[in-house]
Amino acid sequence: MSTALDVTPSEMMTVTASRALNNRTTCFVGIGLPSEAANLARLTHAPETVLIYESGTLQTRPDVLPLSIGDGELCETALTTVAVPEMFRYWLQGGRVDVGFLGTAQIDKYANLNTTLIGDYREPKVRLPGGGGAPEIATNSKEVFVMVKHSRRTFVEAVDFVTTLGFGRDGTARDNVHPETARHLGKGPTRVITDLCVMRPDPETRELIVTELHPGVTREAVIEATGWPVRFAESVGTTPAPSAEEIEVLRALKARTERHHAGEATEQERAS
Amino acid sequence: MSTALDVTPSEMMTVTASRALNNRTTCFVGIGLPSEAANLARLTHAPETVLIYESGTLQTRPDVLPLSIGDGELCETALTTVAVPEMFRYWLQGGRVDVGFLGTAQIDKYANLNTTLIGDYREPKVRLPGGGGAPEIATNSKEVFVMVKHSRRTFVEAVDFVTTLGFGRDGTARDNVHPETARHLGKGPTRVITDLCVMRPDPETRELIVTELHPGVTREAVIEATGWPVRFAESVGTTPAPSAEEIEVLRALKARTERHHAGEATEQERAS
Amino acid sequence: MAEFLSLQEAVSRFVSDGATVAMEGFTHLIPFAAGHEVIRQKKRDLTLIRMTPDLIYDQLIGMGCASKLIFSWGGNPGVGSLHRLRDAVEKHYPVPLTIVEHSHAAMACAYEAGAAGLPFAVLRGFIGSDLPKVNDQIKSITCPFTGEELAAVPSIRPDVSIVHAQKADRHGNVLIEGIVGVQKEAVLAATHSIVTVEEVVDELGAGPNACVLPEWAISAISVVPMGAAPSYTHGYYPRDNTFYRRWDAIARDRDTFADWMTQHVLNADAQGASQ
Amino acid sequence: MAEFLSLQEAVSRFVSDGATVAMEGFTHLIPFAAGHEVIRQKKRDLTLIRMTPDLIYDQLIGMGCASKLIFSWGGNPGVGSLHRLRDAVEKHYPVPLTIVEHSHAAMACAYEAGAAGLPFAVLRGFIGSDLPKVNDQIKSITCPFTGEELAAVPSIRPDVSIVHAQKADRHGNVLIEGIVGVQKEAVLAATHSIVTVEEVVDELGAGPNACVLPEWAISAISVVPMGAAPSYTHGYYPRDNTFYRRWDAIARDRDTFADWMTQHVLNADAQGASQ
Repeated sequence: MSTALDVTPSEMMTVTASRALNNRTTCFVGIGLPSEAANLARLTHAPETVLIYESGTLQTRPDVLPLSIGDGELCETALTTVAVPEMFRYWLQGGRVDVGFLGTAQIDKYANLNTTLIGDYREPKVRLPGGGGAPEIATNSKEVFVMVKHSRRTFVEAVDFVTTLGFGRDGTARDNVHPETARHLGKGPTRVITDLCVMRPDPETRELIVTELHPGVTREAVIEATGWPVRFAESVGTTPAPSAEEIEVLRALKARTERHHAGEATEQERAS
Repeated sequence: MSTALDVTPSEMMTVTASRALNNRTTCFVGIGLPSEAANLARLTHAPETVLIYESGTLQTRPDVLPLSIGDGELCETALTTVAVPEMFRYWLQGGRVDVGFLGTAQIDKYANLNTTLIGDYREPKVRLPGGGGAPEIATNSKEVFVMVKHSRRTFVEAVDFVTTLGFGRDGTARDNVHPETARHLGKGPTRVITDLCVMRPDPETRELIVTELHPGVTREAVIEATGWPVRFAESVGTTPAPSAEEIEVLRALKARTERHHAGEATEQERAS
Repeated sequence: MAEFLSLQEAVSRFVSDGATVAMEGFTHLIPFAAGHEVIRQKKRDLTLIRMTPDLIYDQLIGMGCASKLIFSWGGNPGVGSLHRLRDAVEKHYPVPLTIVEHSHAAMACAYEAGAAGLPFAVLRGFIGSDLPKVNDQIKSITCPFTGEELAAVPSIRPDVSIVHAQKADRHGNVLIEGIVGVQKEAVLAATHSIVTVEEVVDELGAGPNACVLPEWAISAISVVPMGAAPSYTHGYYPRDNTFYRRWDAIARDRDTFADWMTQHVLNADAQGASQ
Repeated sequence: MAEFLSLQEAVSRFVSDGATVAMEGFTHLIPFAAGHEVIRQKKRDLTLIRMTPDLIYDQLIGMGCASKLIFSWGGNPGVGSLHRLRDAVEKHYPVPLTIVEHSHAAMACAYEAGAAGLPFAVLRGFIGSDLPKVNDQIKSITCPFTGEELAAVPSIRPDVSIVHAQKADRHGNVLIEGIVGVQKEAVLAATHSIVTVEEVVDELGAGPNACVLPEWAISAISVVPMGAAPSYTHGYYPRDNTFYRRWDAIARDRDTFADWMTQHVLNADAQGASQ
């Protein structure tokens, strides 16, 4: 059945990312793609996944995807909403987050993320929004999932700026830290989910290697879209195709979201 | 009129202490005598005095005096109640308190307070409750009022233990501090109100000297009740006698309080 | 992930001999029933942490459960001394008790730092006080920007924190209302946590910014009506001030105390134990 | 002691040229009307502080009010870049803009430390990040108990903080509900504060632990209905997402931006200014 579905690469990515979240995982959700995947997980196989957004909304269950990290929907459907300092101090830094789920503008071989700029810091070619919550999400969550579309512009040999630590410039930045730091520093990015494949860090070198290809995607396509000589795992699997239910739920979620955010601040919304 | 009142020394102390609080003063209130005086102020000349208790109750207006610092009455009549860490961090340490109002077990010539123990720390003769909020109330409030019954056991040359800073062992502890510390460190105890008199620090030496005697109290009585050769200001005033209204309000408050705390947890209270 | 357990089971599973235990509640919501269960299970050599030891720790200390106390104000509020605490400190009865003494501000900050995953707390504290002379856990730290010296204390990170709250929903999310003290911080700072609640409800009915502990931040929940008596639970029952006054005479004498504990705690069951 | 002032009067009295100003609100309750009044009063050389600059700072920066920006995420959420911010950073138009860049965690902790009267904040942050290389305000500090190195940032202590809230009572006590962000911290960390509110009510109707700013912690209150639009006020009006999307085209071009600001801000009065 599911193989007959006409699934876009973007949907494939979202479904694969959503499956990475287990039920009852506490997930600190970045806006955009991670939010889409995390909510799909909650609406399908992982109904008790706990979603946390940096706006302070704890255990939220939005009916539509938020446009921003602080949409009212997130607060209205949350168990409770705490102040932003408490969110970062008690809930993230306090070690309560299982998975930090991030997007990025650039990612390199050692899973370092750049959302700061392209070029030189003082004379940037492109100025990006900056780190936001990511630098500490990536180091205070028990592990990190990264979700990003695959392109040579995005997957670079070395990021222009390490906004957010993956495994450092040489892959060793999470090793040999002070024991107290080690107790809090998570495993880092354990999966990178793209629209072409899934990558995981090599257990030895921490270099990202391809461990699964999405159905129909060739090695060549991944090599072409990756800015370093990408390696493949000894045994590369094929990502399971999305189920009809997953695609249906995802499309309904996106349609609801589209309708919700498209409107002006209508009377109907004011009344709700 | 007021001179005809039969006022006890204890009432004289409370009324005098209450008058030290201005309207719209933000006062961090210690339990016991300070709480009595602060609430009398609020019920008489200073209705907008803001009372803060360390239990986290901000701007509270109890109808009866609390037996403990965390009585339900304090919360029910407060503007809002914050967590205890927030109380100490944002409201006290953040510099929002005009007057810290404290009691003590021992006080010395330089207004240092001891609520820790009599004797030696490791082999105490009498173990007292300890510092509680006082050490930081005394250094983070803009100024401090101390209220305590006058006796030779209480007013000692030098306290056995400086739980809470007045002006230090030699009167200079608040001087010559780091400029940033100076911005936050209050003036310290500016008045000590007892059942016999009012004492204030000498502007030069910071030694506590008697500036006002309560009506009918002799210098000899104060000398007798003070454990160091107490000095008197050049011009010692007489504390104004309580008004009939002050005494009436105070006695009504204490009677209400007595009735409230005397009862078991009665059905009536449960229903209220 | 909160499990609903009997109080007996919760204490048995999470409180070990030698553990560091914080039972918090600032006058309000003091977890007396849980403290009594710890006494009944004859836990020993505990390091007890609590800003205001109160009667609950007087009882635990008097029954010989504790070898160390970390605190900032040890008295019977509005009444007087904690006689069992004093007997342990002054006469080493029934067992010696080491004390580590702070101020409220320092302990509040230390809980806050513990909840925040930090190894220490910074505060503008202890200026001119003798407490740092008798507590080597109070150090100083220099601001890297201004050069100002401030106080530093280690964060509090108990093995288990025990608190009482108004109610839990059926998933185990807990609402605490009124004087919330340091309870949220104590729970989040601890490796394990036990929350006793007055009742379980379908909906917490909490406001958008209420103090709610999610079930995934709690180890065990025990439903113990009157679990905070003789302290109080806002919205449920008032403080039993008369008992607080009566305690002075009960605790003053070793034998009177022992008799009272035998009758009201040791011979009571877990649910009926809160005097 | 809160004074009820017109927005014009409040901004005129508390925002000076060269001042350090924080306008906070995390998506929710962004004080747009107050920002517009600052623009109308042609304040110059401001140091603007805000975790998420958003459209409000794009407008202030584009109108030449700021010479420095302290921030942690500068974008139009869910839409794209802040073009006026980028133009100022990349092309120094209309005036050069220095940026001081943190992470959200660092700024949240820095506000918290400012509210707490501390000169710096400690966090487990910036590990492996290049941000400390480009921001000399990020230092490290060693735990005096464990020897662990942590990050330290200076606390945020603005000359004036400006926030928007749902309502004030007649005394000037303010209730903030929903996504409360760092507003309480921003107000408490600042020397002066301006709070715009949707309305004044007899009773706040707040729960026992609600986020209430007492009037004695606020300098000025201005009643500005719709004062957060096009962001939103929980319980009053939703976010105008369409405007957020439209802003991209308006701000992309210098002239289009200038025209829009002239029409909707400069030529509007204080109350009708929020787009």
